[in-house]
Amino acid sequence: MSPVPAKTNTEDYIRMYTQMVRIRAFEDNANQLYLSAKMPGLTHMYSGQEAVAVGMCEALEDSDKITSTHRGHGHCVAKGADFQQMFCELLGKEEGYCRGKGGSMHIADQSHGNLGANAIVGGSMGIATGAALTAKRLGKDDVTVCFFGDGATAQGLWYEVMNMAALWKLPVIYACENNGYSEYTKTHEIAAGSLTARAEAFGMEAFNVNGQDVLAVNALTQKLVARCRMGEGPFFIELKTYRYHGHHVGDINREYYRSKDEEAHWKSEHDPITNFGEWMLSEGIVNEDELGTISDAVMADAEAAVAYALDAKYPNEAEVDMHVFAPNA
Amino acid sequence: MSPVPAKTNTEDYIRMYTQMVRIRAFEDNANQLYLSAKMPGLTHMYSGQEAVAVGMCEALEDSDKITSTHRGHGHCVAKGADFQQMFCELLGKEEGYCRGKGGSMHIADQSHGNLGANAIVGGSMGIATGAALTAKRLGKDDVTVCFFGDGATAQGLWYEVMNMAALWKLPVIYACENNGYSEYTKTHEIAAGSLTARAEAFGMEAFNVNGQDVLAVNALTQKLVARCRMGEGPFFIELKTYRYHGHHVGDINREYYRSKDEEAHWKSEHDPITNFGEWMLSEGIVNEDELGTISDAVMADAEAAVAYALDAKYPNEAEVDMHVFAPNA
Amino acid sequence: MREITLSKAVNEAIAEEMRRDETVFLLGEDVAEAGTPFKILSGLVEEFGTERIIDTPIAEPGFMGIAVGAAMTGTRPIVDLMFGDFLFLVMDQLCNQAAKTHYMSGGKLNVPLVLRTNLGATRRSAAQHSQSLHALVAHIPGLKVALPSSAYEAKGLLKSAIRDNNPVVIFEDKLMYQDKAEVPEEEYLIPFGVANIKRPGTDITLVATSSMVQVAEKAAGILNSDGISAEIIDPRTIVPLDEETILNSVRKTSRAMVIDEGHQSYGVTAEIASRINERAFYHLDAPVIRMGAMDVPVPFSPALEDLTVPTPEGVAHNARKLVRGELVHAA
Amino acid sequence: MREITLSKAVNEAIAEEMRRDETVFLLGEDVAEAGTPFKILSGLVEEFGTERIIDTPIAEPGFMGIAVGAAMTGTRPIVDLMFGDFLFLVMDQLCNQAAKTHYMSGGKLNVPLVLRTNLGATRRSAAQHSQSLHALVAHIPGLKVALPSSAYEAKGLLKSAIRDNNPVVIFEDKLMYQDKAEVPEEEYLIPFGVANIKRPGTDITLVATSSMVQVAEKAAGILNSDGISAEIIDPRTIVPLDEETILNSVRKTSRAMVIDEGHQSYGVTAEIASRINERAFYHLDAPVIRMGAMDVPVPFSPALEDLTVPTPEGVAHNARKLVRGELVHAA
Ligand SMILES: Cc1ncc(C[n+]2csc(CCOP(=O)(O)OP(=O)(O)O)c2C)c(N)n1
Ligand SMILES: Cc1ncc(C[n+]2csc(CCOP(=O)(O)OP(=O)(O)O)c2C)c(N)n1
Ligand SMILES: [Mg+2]
Ligand SMILES: [Mg+2]
Repeated sequence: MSPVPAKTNTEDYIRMYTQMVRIRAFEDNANQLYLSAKMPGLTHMYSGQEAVAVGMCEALEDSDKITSTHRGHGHCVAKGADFQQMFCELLGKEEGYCRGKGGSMHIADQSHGNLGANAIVGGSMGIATGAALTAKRLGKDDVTVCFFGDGATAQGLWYEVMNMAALWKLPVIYACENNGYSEYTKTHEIAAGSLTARAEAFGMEAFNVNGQDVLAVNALTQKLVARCRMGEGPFFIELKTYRYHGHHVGDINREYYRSKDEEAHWKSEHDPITNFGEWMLSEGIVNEDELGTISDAVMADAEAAVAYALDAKYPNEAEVDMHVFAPNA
Repeated sequence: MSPVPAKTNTEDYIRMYTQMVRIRAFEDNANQLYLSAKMPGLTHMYSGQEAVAVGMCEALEDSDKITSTHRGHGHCVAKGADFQQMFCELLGKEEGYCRGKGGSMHIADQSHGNLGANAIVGGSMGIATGAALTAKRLGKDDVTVCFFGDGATAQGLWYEVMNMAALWKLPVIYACENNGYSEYTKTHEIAAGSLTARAEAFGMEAFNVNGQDVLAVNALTQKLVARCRMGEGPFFIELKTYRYHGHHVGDINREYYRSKDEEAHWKSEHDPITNFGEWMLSEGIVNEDELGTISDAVMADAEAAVAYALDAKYPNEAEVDMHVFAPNA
Repeated sequence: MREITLSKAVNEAIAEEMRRDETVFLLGEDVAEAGTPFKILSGLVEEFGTERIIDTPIAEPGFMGIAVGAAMTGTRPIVDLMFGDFLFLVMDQLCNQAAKTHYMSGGKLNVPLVLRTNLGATRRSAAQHSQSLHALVAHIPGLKVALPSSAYEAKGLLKSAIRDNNPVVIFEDKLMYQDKAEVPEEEYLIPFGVANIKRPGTDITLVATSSMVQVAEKAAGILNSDGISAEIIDPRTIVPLDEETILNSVRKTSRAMVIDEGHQSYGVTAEIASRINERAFYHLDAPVIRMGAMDVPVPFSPALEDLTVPTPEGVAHNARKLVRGELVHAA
Repeated sequence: MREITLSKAVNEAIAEEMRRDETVFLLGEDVAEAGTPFKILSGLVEEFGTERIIDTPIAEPGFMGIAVGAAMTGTRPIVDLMFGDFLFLVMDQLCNQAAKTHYMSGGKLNVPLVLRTNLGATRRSAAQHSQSLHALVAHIPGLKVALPSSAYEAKGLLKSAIRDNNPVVIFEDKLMYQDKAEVPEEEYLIPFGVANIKRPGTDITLVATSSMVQVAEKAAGILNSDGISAEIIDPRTIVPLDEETILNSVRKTSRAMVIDEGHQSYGVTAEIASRINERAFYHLDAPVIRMGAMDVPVPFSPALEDLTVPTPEGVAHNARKLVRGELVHAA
């Protein structure tokens, strides 16, 4: 693993570990809900990419903002959301973060600064940049992290907002989770040249980091967040990572675009949770029992939340035309 | 001036010179039509940028394609259009290139491969790239030149199509005429970083050339066109140039964004026609009389075309709902 | 006759036209090996190769623009837009460029392209993957708009669209991809601007588009058991719109409803209802009633989503009122 | 009362709201020193500085998206979109994001932004700078749509728009920027959803929007000399739409026309006509007649362009027929 970061202590490590385990557990449960036909629609699993969301969000305060994607559960958990409201949302229940109106692809948690998942690939790049503009204009300290995938880099919107962010020195970090695929297509088939060079061409500093190494991600993000707060933003980070599941839960037979060997290799060699756990063990930060306790607690938490959400009530029919317009004072 | 290009002979020089003079004459007449309230609407003058359109289009065949912009008269003339149909179009007359339906901002001349001016800044970047895709798919030799301004580089569409052009190795040359301004704003205020770097980030070769030097423009374009025909495209060229008039004919009081000194400097030091004429004189390619004859002939041609267009008839009222849909065989 | 799915019908239409005309090609996201997320295009890349079945990056405005340029220069692109909701991303290239080029060039440039996309809610896909946005493109002169209501129409209309010399937007109902219908083995085309009398009847005219044709058919079944005979007209293309077939029906039945899955306000139902009112006013015994989707973003929760689209029961309910001379809307 | 131009009214509305509320700011192309190509915003950057009057690059989707994010996080952006035709470029950010965020978040996130743009042909600006595209945004739930018909409305509606907690699209008629009207010195707001009875009358109701209010007024003048008394209703906002004022008028006059500068087909006239037909059918003596712009891309040539939009004479002609009980459209 990478050198010890600035914000260094056992509590932080354990929290990062726990948050990664929480994401994995959330996704495993969501997948089960899908497989058992208890979840409406489809969903996109974040499993495998946990170190990205956690490494970055742990470098943020609650008042900092993030924007997320269709593959957004990880960002949501990492930014502080609780399981119960998340599962309720995934099941379309009234107690969900969005009263069941958004679902997996629109989950938002403004109480922790998560401005929402987005079902338009690249659709939140403007939103993130606008949030950063608010911070600058109102003289706030907030930094915004804009998460998106390698596939999203093909959207022209990114270049438009990078240009403005660079011209206006906005406190925004564009974080490209390069998991090697957009849907069923490999990145190199849809991305010419270099992603970091694209950001650099706008006069932005750009970084590459191993997205499976939570400490490396966290260290870099801490540095860049601090620099953003000093007015040195924007920045771009490309994080190399991997998604374990199919593009969405229904993408089962995928050998035509991705080999089982490749998947097995990433899981056995580059799992962000296993590797970080082993590092903590080897550094004597935790012992096996403690790791087991964390996992058990998280699993129990997830199961309880799922059970709660399954029993929770759907929104009232009268809600259907509520919230089209916000009331005026 | 730059070293003598591959396609080198007196005839070529004289044609390039003549074409530049023709553009200048066209614009001077169009401006007069506006000032004397004989032209409907507004128009954007190309004067000052002649070496770009001529240098590039002289490296193309009739079957090669171009796409143009709101500032499109220069491209249209350079690609081979005649004055009469152009002036008729500017005046909304039936004999115009588009039967008066397009006007200055939509003038097209498909007989010479001009796919049209465009009133959406950046709007033709996809069209140019698609024309190049046709050439590649149908195994044709054609190259497409996509003209646009520095301001247009802010449009996300460009990055989307550069990416595809680079991935698919399309025979297209993106030609950015950097005249220092988009409307009333200086380029550095709206463009972060470097334009050539933006193209290079997509794995494309990018070039800078003096857009006031017709021979330099022509030499580079010839080289790149030849390479495109061999499947080595796409390419990007940034051409530094200057527009003499306001953003459009009505933009008269413009000292708040651009000084008279600056304008005078470009006109006296960097005029593409004067400088090329002087070079031809100094090289003994032409004499003063010959240059005068060229100018006189062009002026006469322009005046005759204007007179013709002023007298020409408007389209019939029945045309108003013709050409909404193309007929099916 | 053999029955095939709508998905297969689309696949056949494209394959036949690509065999027939070398200049036809298709581009979009994950259309080649993956054959689209809906697996509609499976097998095409094997037959036609990656030069004609082209996987694009996720850049809808970009590949839409490329299609416009390709169409202007002698080829016939079919653009695959994965969800109808992404129309918002391609509107400039579609509406400012493709739709206007023929007119702006005084008839000299053509843009023969097809934009294939979809519509339809109740798939639990939430507000950005469930819209039925055909009204937007129908409002723009220069675009033709086709709304197939079954596999049969999907094939016949798509083949006509590919041969049309203009930009055509064709919306498939994504809920119908696995629905089967009788589709002849022999080649056939369905011309644009010719409505289909899906079911003859005498008491009320139900003009229904796309997904709503099935809803209207179910409603007609319900009404039938009430002794009410409903005639169902499927316009098949809303631009051009076959007014005559609709008006002839209304002149006969004296009552009409228009049912469409787009949002009701400022949508397709308004135009069709207005044309009926304008041209058959004195034949009408009651106001023309419109049923579109609710004017709300499509909610994710199944408990809410199903409330937003017209149902057979709802259609039958209003039709019954109309026929009985009761007001549907408070006057 | 003093008279000021529509341009000045817009300028005042923005200045007043920016003084009142620190969170209001404006962004767009050439809005600062240049004050827009129409010179509408002159003076604002001098008062409020470049931090609040922000010049953007030519990147409409980008700055629209930035405005959405800025609105979600506690500020009130006014987006200046130079021409209404560029709406096609911002549709995704406007319709998939801004319009749906409040609903999709279950009411937790707000997007209080104003998109200021324009409409109107006959400026010899051709097909990409002359469109009136308000029908498109009116079709999307979550967006409010205002259509000021004079300097008075422009100021009052814009001020309401800026204070509204939702995304509002306001279309100014670009032909009207130099037109003067009485505008009070004192502050006033015009609420949304309240139509204005621009001219009372008894024989026929002319519902006219934006640029067409002046056309309707001239038509009413012509009709007056024929002894026909026309009532003109200006809805002022089409979302929300003040149905009651329109219906009350129609119930009184028994005849109605709807006039709007958007393309007629699948446009605004269809919705308003449909609502009248649905709710006032039994009061109508004749079909509701619609007059929109022709369904053609706007031609450049003056000889053609002027034919594409409704004129006072055309409106008067149809109104006369209606009142006399003659058919406007062949039946
Ligand atoms: C504008 C738009 N185009 C296409 C899609 C369909 N789609 C959903 S996810 C996806 C792939 C995204 O790839 P990437 O950005 O790499 O994210 P990942 O799924 O790998 O996390 C596509 C094409 C969409 N939702 N939005
Ligand atoms: C999409 C779009 N946005 C804005 C405009 C208004 N506009 C017309 S020309 C122009 C400036 C273009 O600058 P540049 O690309 O540098 O070309 P130049 O005028 O310098 O030739 C602008 C903003 C437009 N026509 N289209
Ligand atoms: Mg990816
Ligand atoms: Mg420029």
